[in-house]
Amino acid sequence: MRFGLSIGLMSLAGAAALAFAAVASPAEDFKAAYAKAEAASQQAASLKTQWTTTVATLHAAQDAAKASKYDDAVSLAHQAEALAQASIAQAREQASAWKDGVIR
Amino acid sequence: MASTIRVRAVAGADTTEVQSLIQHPMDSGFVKDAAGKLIPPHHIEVVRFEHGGKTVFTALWGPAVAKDPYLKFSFKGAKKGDELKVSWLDNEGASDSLVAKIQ
Amino acid sequence: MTMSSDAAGCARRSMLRGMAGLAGLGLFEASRLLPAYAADAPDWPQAAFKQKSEIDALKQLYGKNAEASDKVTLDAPEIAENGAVVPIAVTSSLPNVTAIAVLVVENPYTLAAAYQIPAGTRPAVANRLKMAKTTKVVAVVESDGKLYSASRDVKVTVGGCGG
Amino acid sequence: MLRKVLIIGAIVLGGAQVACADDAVDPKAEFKAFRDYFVGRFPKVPFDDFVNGPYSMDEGLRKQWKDIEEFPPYEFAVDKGKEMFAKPFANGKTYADCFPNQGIGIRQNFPYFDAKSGQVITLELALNQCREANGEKPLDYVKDDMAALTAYMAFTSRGKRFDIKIPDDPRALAAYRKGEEYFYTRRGQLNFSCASCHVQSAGNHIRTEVLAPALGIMAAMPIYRSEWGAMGTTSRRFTTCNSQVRAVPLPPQDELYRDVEYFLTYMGNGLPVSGPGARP
Repeated sequence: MRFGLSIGLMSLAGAAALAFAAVASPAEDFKAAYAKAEAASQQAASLKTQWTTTVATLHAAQDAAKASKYDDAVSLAHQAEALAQASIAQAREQASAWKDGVIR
Repeated sequence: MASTIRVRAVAGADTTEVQSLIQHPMDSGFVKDAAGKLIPPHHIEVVRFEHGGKTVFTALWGPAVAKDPYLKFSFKGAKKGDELKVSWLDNEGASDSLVAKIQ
Repeated sequence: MTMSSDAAGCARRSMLRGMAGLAGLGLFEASRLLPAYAADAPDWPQAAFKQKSEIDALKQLYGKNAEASDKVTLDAPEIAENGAVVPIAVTSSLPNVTAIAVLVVENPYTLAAAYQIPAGTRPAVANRLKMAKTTKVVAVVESDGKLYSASRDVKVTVGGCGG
Repeated sequence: MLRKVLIIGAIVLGGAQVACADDAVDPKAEFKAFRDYFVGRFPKVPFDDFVNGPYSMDEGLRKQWKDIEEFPPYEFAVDKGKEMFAKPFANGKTYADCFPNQGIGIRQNFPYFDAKSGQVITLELALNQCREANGEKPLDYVKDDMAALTAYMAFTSRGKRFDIKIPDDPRALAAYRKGEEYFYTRRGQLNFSCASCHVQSAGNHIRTEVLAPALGIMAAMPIYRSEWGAMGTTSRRFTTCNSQVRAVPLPPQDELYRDVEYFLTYMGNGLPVSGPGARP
């Protein structure tokens, strides 16, 4: 009985979470997208390959979220992540490619 | 305090060539600061050069004169060792003056 | 390297000393310096410096208009390296020159600088001006009471009015 | 925006090539190749004129520069630096006590590799180390006082030829190599290296500006830039170069920046000190 109740509560909670996700997901979506973008940005910074545009786009994403414009905020977070990933790819490629430019 | 004015006055055969540089922001009134606020106009309006008690050159400047303004002109009648007096006054009432020896 | 200097903000801080100095020089009326806030210099032609066209500025400054003359030489770069500092020089072979003015036609205010040339001073001046954009620069010389001018287009891509 | 990002990413990856360069560090050979490259590419520019950057490449700019040099705006900085240099610290010592030859006429020997700390010491770093050793607070690296001090020290060294040494010390060679790598590494969203502008595009116009050749580019530091309306140090130039290509700059005097300065100044060995300079 007790067991059954807790299962029942769990499924209730699950249903509530689903309902919450369906209704209030933009904020959660933003949080997730922003966390991914920030992680990529931090990796770029640690590789000393951070782009100013990544930083600016992250800020813009936060500002949009503060203004409750979650669609914009999520899209900006995705952009920031893409920028950070591109800068990381740049650093990886340049780790050896820089030698091609050396005057010899 | 050190002067805001630098002068080089060199006597030649016929004329004395004067060059001066004045330390002044010459804010035009059209530039914004870091916070996005317009920096009010702050510029020198009058620069006067005097030799032997007589004004030999007067500059009247608006806000379009460049920062740390430069001037070059030449005049007759001075010789090496003479004094040249330079003074300026800006739109906020600030001013400075200097007496330089002609070389 | 004639004098030494301790830079920034000198202009403001030298105010009091400068006022005393000017009173001594007798260059400006002391009464004009008494107000604690900004006051234009007594002989500064404020109206002329507020005009937006070449003709109006000259009218305010000299009460007349100028005619082009090859006896006025305007030395200005074809392309300014930076609109914030454009070296411009004016000379003239005209007789009895009493004034020289430099105008930057499409600056917010057209008149940039006006110089008074007493007898014994050569009709020549070099200065550095700010230019907001590509425009015509006009040099005006007053000779025997008449105005003569020369002009030149100066290309500016890095403006002197940006923040 | 996203599409643009991905395109840039594609360019970055697409541009990847298999590294085939020789990994041995040979500063002497690289120095000669670097110099020959610029001298060969700009045969009309007298060698010593490379220190004048864009003004060695364009007549119109050169005339404006000559006009400005008649009474250059950096004179205020030189005078201020001279005063600062002479003024004793609270403990009675002066900057002169920290440097060989009392700090006069020594700009051409900076930066140098310090065997004791195993680091590259630039003039800016040495000045702040001097201050701190004498109980004074370090100065901001990018402008004002630091620019004034370095302007004065460069001024007393004008005409002396750069003589940067790379001692036979693996740490010095590593610093040189890291500086070289930084110089040639593409960075920022614009995907530019220092070399993209100052080697490949040297002498080309960006709007009205002419890109200075990398050879001799350190000789005029510090500089009064009309664009800044003020003086700036080598630190300021490096950080603004980074921002211009949309890369987040390193902290001023970061080890990597000092290594770049070491590499670049070494490449200009034999050229005269021309600083402080005036630039657009």
